[in-house]
Amino acid sequence: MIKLSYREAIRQAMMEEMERDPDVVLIGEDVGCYGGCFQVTPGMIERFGPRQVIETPVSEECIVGVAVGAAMMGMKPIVEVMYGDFSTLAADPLINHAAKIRFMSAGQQSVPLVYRTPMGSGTGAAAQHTQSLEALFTNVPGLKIVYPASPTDAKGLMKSAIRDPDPVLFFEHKLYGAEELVPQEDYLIPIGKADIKRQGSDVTIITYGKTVFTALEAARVLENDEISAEVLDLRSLRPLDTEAILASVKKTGRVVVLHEAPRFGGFAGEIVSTIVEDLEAFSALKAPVVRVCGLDMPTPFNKNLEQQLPPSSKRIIESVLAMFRG
Amino acid sequence: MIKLSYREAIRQAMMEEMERDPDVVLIGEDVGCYGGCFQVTPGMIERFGPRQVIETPVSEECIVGVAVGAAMMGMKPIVEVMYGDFSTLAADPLINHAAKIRFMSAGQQSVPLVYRTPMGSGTGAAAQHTQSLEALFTNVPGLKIVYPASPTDAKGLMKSAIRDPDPVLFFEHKLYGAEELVPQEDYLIPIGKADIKRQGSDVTIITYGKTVFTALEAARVLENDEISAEVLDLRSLRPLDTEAILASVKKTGRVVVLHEAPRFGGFAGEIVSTIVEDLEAFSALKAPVVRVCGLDMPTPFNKNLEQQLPPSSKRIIESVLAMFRG
Amino acid sequence: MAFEFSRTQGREILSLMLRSRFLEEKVEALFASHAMHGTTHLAVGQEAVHAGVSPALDPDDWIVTTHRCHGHTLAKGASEEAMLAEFYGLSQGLAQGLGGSMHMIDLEHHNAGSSAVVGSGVPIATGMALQLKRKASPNLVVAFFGDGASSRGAVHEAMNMASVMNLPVLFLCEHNLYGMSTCARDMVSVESIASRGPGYGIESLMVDGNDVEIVYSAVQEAARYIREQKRPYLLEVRTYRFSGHSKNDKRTYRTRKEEQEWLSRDPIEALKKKLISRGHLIEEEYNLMEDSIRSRIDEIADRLGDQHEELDLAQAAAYVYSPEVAE
Amino acid sequence: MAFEFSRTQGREILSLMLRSRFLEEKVEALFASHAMHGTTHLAVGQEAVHAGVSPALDPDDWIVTTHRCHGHTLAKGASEEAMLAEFYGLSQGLAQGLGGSMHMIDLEHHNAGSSAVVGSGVPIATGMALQLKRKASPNLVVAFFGDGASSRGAVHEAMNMASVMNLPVLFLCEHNLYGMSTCARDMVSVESIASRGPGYGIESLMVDGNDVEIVYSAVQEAARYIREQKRPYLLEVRTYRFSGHSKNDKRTYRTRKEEQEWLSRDPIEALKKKLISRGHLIEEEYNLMEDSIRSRIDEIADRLGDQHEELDLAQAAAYVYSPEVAE
Ligand SMILES: Cc1ncc(C[n+]2csc(CCOP(=O)(O)OP(=O)(O)O)c2C)c(N)n1
Ligand SMILES: Cc1ncc(C[n+]2csc(CCOP(=O)(O)OP(=O)(O)O)c2C)c(N)n1
Ligand SMILES: [Mg+2]
Ligand SMILES: [Mg+2]
Repeated sequence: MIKLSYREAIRQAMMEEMERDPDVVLIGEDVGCYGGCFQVTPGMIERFGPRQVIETPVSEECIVGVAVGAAMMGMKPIVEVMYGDFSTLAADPLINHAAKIRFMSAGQQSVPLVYRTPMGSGTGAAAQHTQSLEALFTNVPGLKIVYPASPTDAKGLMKSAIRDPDPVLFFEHKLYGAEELVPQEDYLIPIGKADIKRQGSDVTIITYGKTVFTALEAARVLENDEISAEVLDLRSLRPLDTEAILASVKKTGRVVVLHEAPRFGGFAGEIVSTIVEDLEAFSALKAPVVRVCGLDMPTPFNKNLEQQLPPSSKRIIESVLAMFRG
Repeated sequence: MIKLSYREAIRQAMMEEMERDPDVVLIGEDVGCYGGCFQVTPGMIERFGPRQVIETPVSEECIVGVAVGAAMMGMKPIVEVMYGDFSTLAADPLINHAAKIRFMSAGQQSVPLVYRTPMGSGTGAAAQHTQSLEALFTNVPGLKIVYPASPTDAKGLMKSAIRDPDPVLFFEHKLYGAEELVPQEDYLIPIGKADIKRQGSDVTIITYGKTVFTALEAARVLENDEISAEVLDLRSLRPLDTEAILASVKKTGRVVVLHEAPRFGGFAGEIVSTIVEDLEAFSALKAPVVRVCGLDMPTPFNKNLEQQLPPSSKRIIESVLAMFRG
Repeated sequence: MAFEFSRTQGREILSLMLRSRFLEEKVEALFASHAMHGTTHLAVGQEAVHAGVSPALDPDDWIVTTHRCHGHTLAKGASEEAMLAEFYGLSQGLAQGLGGSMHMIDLEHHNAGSSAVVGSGVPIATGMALQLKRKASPNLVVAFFGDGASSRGAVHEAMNMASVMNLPVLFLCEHNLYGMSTCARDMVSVESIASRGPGYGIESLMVDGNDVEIVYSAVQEAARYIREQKRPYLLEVRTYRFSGHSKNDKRTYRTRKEEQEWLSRDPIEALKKKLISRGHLIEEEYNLMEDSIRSRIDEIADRLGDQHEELDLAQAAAYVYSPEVAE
Repeated sequence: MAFEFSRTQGREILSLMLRSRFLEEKVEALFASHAMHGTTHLAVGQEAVHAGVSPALDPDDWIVTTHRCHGHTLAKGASEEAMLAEFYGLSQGLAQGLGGSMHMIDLEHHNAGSSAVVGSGVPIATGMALQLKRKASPNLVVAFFGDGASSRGAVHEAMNMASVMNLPVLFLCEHNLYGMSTCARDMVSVESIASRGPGYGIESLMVDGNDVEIVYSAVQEAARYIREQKRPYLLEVRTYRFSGHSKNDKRTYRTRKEEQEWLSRDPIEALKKKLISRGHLIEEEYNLMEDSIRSRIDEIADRLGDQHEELDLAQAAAYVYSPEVAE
């Protein structure tokens, strides 16, 4: 084991895979000597040179389109887009092309690309640089979507994403400095498998990305109230680990679904539906499922306001306590 | 009352509003002498001329960006985009700009645009021209979203959308020829109000857009089984008429949520969550809520395959019957 | 001295143009009689582009086409059989019936398929060229796009990127005067799209797209330049679609007079005349050629029209994702 | 004969440039000391563009700026007070603290705000121009964008559209050699972005962006052309940002030597020298000017730094949608 930050874990995964396979190529804006907007890629161009680390103009739509075409020809591109907000610009190549080319060609073509981009607020970067836009893509068949929280998961999922023959969206949170002990050997975290980040028996908090840490914080506090909270980190949004969700719900009978994206129309709806459509899980529910999500508004620049948008451990705790009171 | 097709109702609404206010302007590709891709706009350029009917190059991103800028200056643009699938290209001006400009300017600017585009399959146009992409936008605060099913609703909602000071996405289904008697006088259907298209007492089918007709068909068949189905047409997705949903659910205790978009990650999740989060509605449920949605795959060109994708009345009926057996 | 086809080549190209013309006319009839469903974009009148581009390439060069992809697909090597099966939605079609008229793909002949999102195929072609370059391949990729597509930002992004990255792409602008109902004169801010080349540092040329020998030799030149200079190239070919934009187009946006003028410049007629005047063909041979192509296409269409081999839902669903591979 | 400012004008413009410089230096210090949060993009070194563009316009002409918007916002008329309040996130800021450093808006002075999505402001500016044209307004809209932004497809789409629609837009490319860490030489496929003008049928010009008189007169000319010809115009101004791209940029992508060369062409120093040589200014006056501007900015920053008037959540939430209006 070795201590790695979230950004280092992602970098290491990319570098190991690029070492293993010269067709694994990093493509993006300022990924060279600048080291990427969030400093995930320093040292990579020095190590792999411009054939494997390709800097591009500010052309998000084209960069992703280029990655689609290159992937069809055998490259395994990893595209970095600086902010998840600019996924709006990559929506056409991802949704209308990457997701559909295998299908439209009846399996003759595949698009093994990885689309990396960070989501979320907390940086004071205001409305156009802080969104959690995973719902742009979660309804699109043909895409796989992962969103690791920990360095360990980030490394293992990045390797799986790179080796996956289909397009994988790899969303990152912005706690790039968060550290953890990470296995040193080559390992994969399978796409589509959730992880219980904390065992518990009274309530399940289901989440992914940065709010995994918020959930863990809430769980620690709830312990004082003698409530044992399980934290289920989905890690993958598509495919979703329905089995793990249902198992935990059946065990605890109480559920909080948590994410930073705004509540209305967010991915939480899918998780809630998965639960309540299952007769056994539905019957096991001791209280209505609760969503704790980002507020339904764009991100304000003002720091105090910005901080009130994402779900806090306080809001989680209150929701859980209300279930027990309810 | 006068018999109007869906396309005529939309056209009439636009024309009446353009007559009333010369700042209401239609913008889009081939909306002039060609009459628009789905023949919604014939005659409009002849009537209003090129100052109020503006034909553009094939530049979806820019067209919508232009509409945003024009709207900030007092125009009330109605943008037509030929296929909802190309909303991927309009995602940046809609999500990062139209939806946020009022907020980012602290209310100093507003963006009163209407974005019109048709969604859905059934045309044999294959994977890139048949999607139901409303989930691209339903998680975005700052947007309003409507999706009328009937000519009457289409006309009234179009007028409300045009008069609304905020950006409204107006999704259309492709049964443009479907006719109905429509009031001749000037009337508005408020954004955010659902409509019971059929009263019922045993089960509520909640839907919007083309599948309203599928739901009505299913309801008629269920009558033979002595099951009284209520069909709730949401008409607006954002804001959602939570009150109407909860009232109907409390009355019937059984719910099918229906849409053509693929099930996984679709807007149905929001509706399901709205229901099960409400303690009263949750307690009123006599069976788990069921989603009946499009299959989780891109649209095949082959006609027989294409027809199997959207939810059929048969699938609705089976789901309802299972609830009663269950 | 203007380029001239050899006797054999000229006759082959003429035959290819006729195959494209008659295939599309057949498809038009089958749509009209509802034997086929969906929509279709015919390129009748643009055969000199179809037959002038792919045959001038190395067979291992790639193409990426558009919604108007039939002629290009045929010219790159696909059989009428496989194409018609795709039109019918049959499982022996080019994409087993999943793609249809707008999504013809034929990897065997290095046709990477098309995007029906106007302009979006251009970055994809550019990406293919990037991988070819990385692999030190001598081959190139042709990115077809129309005058309408030239207004899409993605095309600009791709030209800029191909230029700064020195990618082997032939940007082939098939300028047929119209994007759907709108005239390029009103929608494209410059007389010739090729004239944008210098703004990208890309070598460019505009040629008559109704003279197949001119197209063919321009493509050969462009391909040679791309291979030698390891740089992209922008070639604009001027042509005209005799057909409407798609099924049911009444063509109210243009005059019958304009159509007549262009009909008098029919690229097939033009090549036929040249070959006859050169003594490479006689009228009787031409008539035989027409008859045999027509009847072969009729035969295939009739035969396939009676077939019903289609994918079932489970088979189609299996193509959404790659099959699980054991580690 | 080269354009020269009058005595008064020259001193005003110099003062404006100093205000921009010192405001940004103050902001940099406040970020460094964590008195401000978020990120910021300074344009120190580009003051000849700020002061050369908006003052050359009619006050009712509009601007749409970028993530690097401070200088433009000040030059169009906003007060340091309102800007600093926005930097601090206070409710008396230009956008009541909701926008911050990248989203300065000032409708009173016809500054329509900025998009921080690089390039996306350009279509918006184009749309504003469309409505101005419809209203037969004599005014125009300036769409600022950078060398980096020139690679965005949206910019291409907007130039094409503005050209075919004859819209009163001044496309103002503020070319500072770099987009973040990447040099325009490597990312932009042509030496001068203005040279793309002919490809859009748009009149265009490239000028030295470090000489404020040159910028000013070029903008005046461009604006006159736009008003008279009712056509767009593309003006490229060449400059250099002395500052890093944003907070914490170590500028490893360029040499100190290059920076030194550009520092020797400081636009403020240049104007100062000219004014002194013309007898329009003496060194002592200049020093006084510096001092008074610095101390005024310090005073405002100190005062606002102690303030805590901020919107509360409900107030912010009320801006997501328009208030319900009674029918
Ligand atoms: C992005 C996008 N916008 C609009 C359409 C609808 N559409 C299909 S073909 C076409 C015209 C394209 O014109 P051009 O590029 O000149 O090709 P042509 O049809 O003339 O071959 C349009 C607008 C589309 N398919 N994709
Ligand atoms: C669409 C988009 N891509 C990337 C970014 C990140 N980004 C911010 S500024 C910048 C460079 C822009 O360069 P340029 O247009 O030359 O403006 P400058 O910063 O030099 O003023 C980039 C890439 C962004 N904000 N928007
Ligand atoms: Mg065309
Ligand atoms: Mg720059």
